[in-house]
Amino acid sequence: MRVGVFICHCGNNIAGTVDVAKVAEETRKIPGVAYATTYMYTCSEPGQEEIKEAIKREKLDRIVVAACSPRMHELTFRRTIEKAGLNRYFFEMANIREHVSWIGENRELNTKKAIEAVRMAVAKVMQNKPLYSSSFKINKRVLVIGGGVAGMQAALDCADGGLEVVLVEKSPSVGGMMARLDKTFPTVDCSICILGPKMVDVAQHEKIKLYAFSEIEDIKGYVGNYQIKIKKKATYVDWSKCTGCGACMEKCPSKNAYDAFNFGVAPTRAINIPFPQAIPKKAKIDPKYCRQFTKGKCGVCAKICPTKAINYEMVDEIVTEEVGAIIVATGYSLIDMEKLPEYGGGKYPDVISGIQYERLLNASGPTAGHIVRPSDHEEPKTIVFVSCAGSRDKSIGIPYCSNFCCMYIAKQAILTKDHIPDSQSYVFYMDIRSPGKGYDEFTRRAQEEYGVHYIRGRVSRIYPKGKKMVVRGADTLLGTQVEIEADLVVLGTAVVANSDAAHMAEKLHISYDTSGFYVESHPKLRPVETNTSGVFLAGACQGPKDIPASVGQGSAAASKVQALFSKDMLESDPAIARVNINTCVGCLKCVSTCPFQAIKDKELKDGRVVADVIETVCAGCGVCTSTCPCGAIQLQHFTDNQLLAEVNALCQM
Amino acid sequence: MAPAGFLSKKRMEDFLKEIGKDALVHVPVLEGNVVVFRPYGQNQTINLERPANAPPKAVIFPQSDTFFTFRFIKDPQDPKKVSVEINPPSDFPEAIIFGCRPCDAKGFKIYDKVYIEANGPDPYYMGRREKTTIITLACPAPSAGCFCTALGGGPAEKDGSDILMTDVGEGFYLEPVTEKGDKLLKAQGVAQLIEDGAKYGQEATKRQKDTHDSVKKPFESINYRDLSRDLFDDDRFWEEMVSKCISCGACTYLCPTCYCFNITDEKTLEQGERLRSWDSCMFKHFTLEASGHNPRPTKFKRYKNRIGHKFLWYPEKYEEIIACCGCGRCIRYCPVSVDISEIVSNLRKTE
Amino acid sequence: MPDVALQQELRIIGFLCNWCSYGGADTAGVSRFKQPTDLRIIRVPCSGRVDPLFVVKALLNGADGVLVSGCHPRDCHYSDGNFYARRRLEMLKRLLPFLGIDDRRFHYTWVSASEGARWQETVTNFTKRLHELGPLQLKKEVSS
Amino acid sequence: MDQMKNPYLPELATVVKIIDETPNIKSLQVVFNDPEKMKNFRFEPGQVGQLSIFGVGESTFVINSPPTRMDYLQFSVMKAGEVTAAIHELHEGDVIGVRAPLGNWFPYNEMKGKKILFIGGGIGLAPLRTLILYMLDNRADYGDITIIYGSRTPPDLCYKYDLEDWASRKDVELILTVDNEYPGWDKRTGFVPTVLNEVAPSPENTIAITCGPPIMIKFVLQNLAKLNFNDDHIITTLEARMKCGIGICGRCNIGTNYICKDGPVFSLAKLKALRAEI
Amino acid sequence: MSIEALKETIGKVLKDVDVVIAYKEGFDALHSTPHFITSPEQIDKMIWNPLCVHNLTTYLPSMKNKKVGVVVKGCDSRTIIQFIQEGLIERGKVVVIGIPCKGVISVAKVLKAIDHKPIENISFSDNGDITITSEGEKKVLSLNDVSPDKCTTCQYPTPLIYDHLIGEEIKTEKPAESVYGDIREFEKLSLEERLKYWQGEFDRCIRCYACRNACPMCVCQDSCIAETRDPHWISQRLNLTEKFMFHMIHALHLAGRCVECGECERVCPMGIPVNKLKRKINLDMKELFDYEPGVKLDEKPPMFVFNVEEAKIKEHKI
Repeated sequence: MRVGVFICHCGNNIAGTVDVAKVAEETRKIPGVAYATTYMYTCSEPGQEEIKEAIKREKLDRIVVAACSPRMHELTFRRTIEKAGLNRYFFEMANIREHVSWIGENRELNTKKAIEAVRMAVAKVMQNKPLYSSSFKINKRVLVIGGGVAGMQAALDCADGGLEVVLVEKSPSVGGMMARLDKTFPTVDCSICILGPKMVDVAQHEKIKLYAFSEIEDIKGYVGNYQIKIKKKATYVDWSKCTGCGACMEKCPSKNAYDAFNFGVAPTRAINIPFPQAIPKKAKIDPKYCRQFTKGKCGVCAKICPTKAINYEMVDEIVTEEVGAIIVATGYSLIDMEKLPEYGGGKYPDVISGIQYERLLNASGPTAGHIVRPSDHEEPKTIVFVSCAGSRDKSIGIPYCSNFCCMYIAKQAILTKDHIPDSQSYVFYMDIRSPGKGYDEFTRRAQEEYGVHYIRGRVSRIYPKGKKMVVRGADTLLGTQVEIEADLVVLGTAVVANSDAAHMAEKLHISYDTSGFYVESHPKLRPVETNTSGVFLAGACQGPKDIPASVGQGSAAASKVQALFSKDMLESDPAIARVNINTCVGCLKCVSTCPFQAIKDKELKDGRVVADVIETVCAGCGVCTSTCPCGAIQLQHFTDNQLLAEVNALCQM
Repeated sequence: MAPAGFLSKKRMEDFLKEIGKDALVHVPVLEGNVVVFRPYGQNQTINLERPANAPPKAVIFPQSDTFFTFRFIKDPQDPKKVSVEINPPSDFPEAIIFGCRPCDAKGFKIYDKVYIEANGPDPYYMGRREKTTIITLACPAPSAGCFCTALGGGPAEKDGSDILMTDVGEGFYLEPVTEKGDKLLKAQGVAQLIEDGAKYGQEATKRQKDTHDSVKKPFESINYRDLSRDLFDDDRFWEEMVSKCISCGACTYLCPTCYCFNITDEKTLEQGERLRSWDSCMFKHFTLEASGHNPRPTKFKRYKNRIGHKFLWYPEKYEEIIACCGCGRCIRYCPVSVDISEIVSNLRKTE
Repeated sequence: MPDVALQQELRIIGFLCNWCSYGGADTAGVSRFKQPTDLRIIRVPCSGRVDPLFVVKALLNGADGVLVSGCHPRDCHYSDGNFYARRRLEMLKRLLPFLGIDDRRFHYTWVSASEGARWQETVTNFTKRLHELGPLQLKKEVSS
Repeated sequence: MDQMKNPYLPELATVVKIIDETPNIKSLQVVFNDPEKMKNFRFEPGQVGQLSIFGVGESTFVINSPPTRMDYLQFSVMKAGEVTAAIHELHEGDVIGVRAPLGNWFPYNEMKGKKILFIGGGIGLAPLRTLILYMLDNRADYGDITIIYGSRTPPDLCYKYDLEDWASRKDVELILTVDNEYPGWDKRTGFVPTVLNEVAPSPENTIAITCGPPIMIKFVLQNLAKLNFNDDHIITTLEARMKCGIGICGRCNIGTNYICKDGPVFSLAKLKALRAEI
Repeated sequence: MSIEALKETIGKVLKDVDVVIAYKEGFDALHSTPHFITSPEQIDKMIWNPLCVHNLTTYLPSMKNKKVGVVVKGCDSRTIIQFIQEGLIERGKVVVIGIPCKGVISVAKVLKAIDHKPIENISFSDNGDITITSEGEKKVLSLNDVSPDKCTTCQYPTPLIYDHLIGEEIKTEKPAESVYGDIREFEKLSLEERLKYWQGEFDRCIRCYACRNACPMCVCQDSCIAETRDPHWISQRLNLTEKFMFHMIHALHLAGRCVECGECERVCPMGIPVNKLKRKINLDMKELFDYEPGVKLDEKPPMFVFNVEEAKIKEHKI
């Protein structure tokens, strides 16, 4: 065995606090290390060339690079040695930058630590076995979860590229948050007017299969071959018959149903079509309010329905779809206003959220575009907008900025002036965040052209006074307390992850941050990938985003899927569990602990039962290996012997 | 050879201290409920009442023994060139086994044939054997499962011992058996502790005989030719005899005559050693080949080999000596009480 | 941070899951969060890969302390691996003192890839604790 | 301790050449580091050696170069377990340990004047090779030499350099076979025992020597019996897990005989007397 | 119970199975030995008395290709339940003949009580007296005094699972808290004392693997990592480190699975308290997960399952 070791200076990053020459010198003393050298930037093109040269010149058969984190460059160097004819798994990295040079100040101790890190890597690499990927067919269908603007964009881009798309939307219509908006900033064009055609495209695209009012029940499989269980929730209306005529909605006697689409700004009927432009435009019954369900009798809609589409007996249905990649575009939610008691959120009807106000502004909304106070339906004249309602507030666990509130508040203030010319809007803000194209100009217009009064400062309290709401806050620019008696208060409520985001992440095997937003592979360089291959992110499920960013990510995720699907076969990661059938005793404890159901029992010719790994399902966690008492199932590249070699390299010195 | 001597029990500790001056003395010590051989030292309860749970064979044939250590030597000019330096042990310590039983001592005689006589001396075995003196205690009483007399031995068998002690009440009657034993008794410091044994001879003989007569005999005597080869090669016989065997190595590891071993290497990055360690023919992997093939895949085949080895092949090769000393440990300590004497008894030709 | 550099370094072995804790240690590095130098890190895919026997092996063979760190519960890259790890390692933690090994020499915890500061704190405190306990020397005692 | 008499101490030797025989078989040519040892080394065809990879362990291989060619000792190693895998990682110039010669050998003197039939399969040609080369180096002493050799596929044939030579010689009849049709293969196909039947050599004044996988040996022995070969005239070599190599450690015995010491060469008559399960 | 009833049941069961495993007399008066009954004429040789110490279920996993009847005591029956929890036997292929048990003897304790003298005869009376004839003299012992520890705190004298129950059910009178009394007592020692204790005990180990092979729950048997090179957890060196490591492997692989039949400890020829570590883990399993091996059919061993929220596991702070 001839191990070659390359110790990287990383400019001054490593060499600054580690004596790399000493590391090379000590490493060279290890039997089995045939070659050890240092290099300024090993990851550079000439650095990689040097490795390739040395492999040939010194007849090296194992390579160790001591440099940065393997999470950074392991793949780079694996490719390098593969080009030089070695199996890519004959490689180990010793992390002497992030784990040594950057965190320790004592050069001597750092050098010692680096020497030992290399020693461990050498010990491990000597145990490494060549591993070979096997390839498997890709199912070139894609699942898009979420029919908001990001999801729709992703679905359309994929479909236009010729891929079959399964689009799953949990609410009865696609459109998401954008469908609820009146206008968009900074252009102030009609939101549904630009979204509507996309929604229609989604509905009509021959490559897109839409499951509205459906949820992801279960995800099994792996990149290239997922089995998705989708729950089609009962609508109690046979959508194959429903024409969306709306007759049922008109006649429905239950008139106090909660209107989720309008965020409860006004009630709706127990049977309803969420909004006029809904796609699909189909009715559904809310059994919580429907008298047929609550009282056991009514049946008005069934009688009235011209196509006899009503079916009170309908139950949830599970369907299975098979896809090769998943785009997650599950969007966001808004903080529950009750969590903002100082603003009277949820307590005073005339303190509403921005999205509710959006519905009031909207011509197809419950007030037909007339701005009225929820309490008495009078037109407000003094309107106060409060930005950062919840956002940037560590005390309630939302340390981040919700990204687009400043902009929509400016927009809403402008629209308010359009709707009610004699009104006066005030905006309490902490900073105005308007870094997008044309954004800052827009906020200035609100102030300069529309006379919106911007007050820099936090609102400390909102309380009722007669018919008015008193907004008390600080004006930090003037250094004074301000109190405004408002007719209506609009809160720029914080964007939060969906309440089921964590649950969804667990189904997808992707990570989420402390706020529940999904974690991308790399914050700069891999913004729409996740650490689970085959699963991509688009839109606000990854973090608060405005429309153009969400659309951009939808397209980006789609292009990632296209790239993934450009090949017919995918290479599997060979660093998966493997069973030694000679020593497996068939106790099948691994089967019970495998988080991926990737292990089955198999009967051999001689009648013995052993464990059998489904290569493509195994994700390589190694739980089986630490479960197996007889060491028969070994996670390749992290076998007991490989880890023991590292332990021994440290303990046997 | 010096005449028999007498060691008073009161002087036993002095005796052990004296002989321990030049050698490591291994004595049977009571620990909890078991008797084990330990180097003689402080705070020990020496127990001579019953045979030790494990025989003292590890004194001469350690359970793991270093054949040699090795070190990789790198060529300072060319790091690709690595040579190896091999270092076998240069010497073995003087040792004395005190208070083992005649069957234990006889075990070494069975070893000697293989490890010294037949194959050229095994340097590790012989190195220790030559430097070990065996002071045996004639069995004061048989233990459960003992059957030494059926195999031609006996609780006062001298063959294998250097000195035979017989408990005669207030002390031990000491008979030198070999030159080595004789020398030990004549050594100045020791000789001072030994009295004339003449007057205890009769008592010793009586006690020896009493014990001899009380040892159970599952069969009168045995010769390897007496065993039925047909039965031996009949799978059903083994199935009936050893279905209950759980394939552990207690019988072989406690056996004074079992001598099979394994050789394994251990190393760190820089150095290592080649070890000899006890192995057991009862283990499946004993004969398991790298290819997965195993000539003795079942416990029946393995047990058959064990009996074959002790009662057929060893005697066929070595002067008809049965490679079993009848100490009974494999019976006594078998987790499921497999009885080797019963099996051999059943294997005898019925005429 | 205590100046442990003044003392003889101890042998501390850390098993870190690739996705969270190894990343957390990287993050600490990227952030230049200074740490004592005693720890040596072994990268494993998941804390669920860590057989408690590795900990025992390390302690018996000369390690003065062992640290295992994985993703926070519910946040496992492999969804359930750390749930198994938690049970196994808790079992081990309770067993060690029964054998006469101070369980403070073994610590398991959860550090995510973003928690560089938490990692720094973990390493610093664990190293400090071990320096208070001193060398274990089980190997010497046990192999005598 | 006197090292000369210690049978467990390996002699250091250097790998001078490595030949890739088949995808999973390599041959090593080794030379003792001590030139005196090399000069004085004697062995008989069929004897084996234990190769040591220090820190990994030892494994037994037949010396498949003949005693008539003493520039090096050649061993062929199929990758199966830990030691063989380590041997496959060796480079030319690496130092290993050798304990040799061990075991018995082919009774080549008693074969003089007789016709010799070699029947080999796969790496089983290794022990036959040493005897074949020995006989070719003493060609006048022996009658007709026939070699039936087969493997799974053509790439699995060992010693292609020898096969080429033997095929070109007039004083050797070489019959090659592979299990199934294979692109570019124009010689026989079929299993070795079947080919043996097809060739149907006469038992007259002939010694048959066979080595190969156990299943092949089993059927070759059956077929030789059908061809009326006498058990005394059938010779095979056996394999087993070996450790000590000197008949002590207890694992490779067939009754009283230890394959490492009393073998590996056995006549069929002897094996039957030992009640070996073949 | 009457031996005749047992024999009659075994006779019936034998018609249905390939073999019934029971007990017969062993090589001396103090030992019984497992009796593999394959034909009716072998039934007569069988015995039932407090010498029947073995946990016969240990053979079951290796006899999967046969239908087997097996005689079990209360303690042994837990093994059957544990086998079923872990899917190691097919219930349909095992016929369990349960016997309520008032306790068995510990050979080691009896020998100690009679000073390791040879035994000629032993007899048992219903009141728990044992009469031993040794060197011509009779000595009467009480079963309670010479029972293994597991009997003195036995919670399950009546088998928890059986197809046939021979004799009347017995209810335990022993307090549940007593089961781990010795473990709690041991935990009062200092760390140093504990380490010294284990060093002393493990030092006697000869790695014969009797404990492992007698253990019904040691599923690996011939594949045990104590002997393999891949994985290479321990060497064949016979030093204390390796002995210690072997016993840790044994204990950790039995974590939450040990049914406390005590076979490991009974069979150890060197008198090592092998069961103690596993019982300590069991105590923890009980505290952490309210789990007791081999008691309920519908449970799963705690190391192979988890709760997302573990009520009893608190995060450790440094």
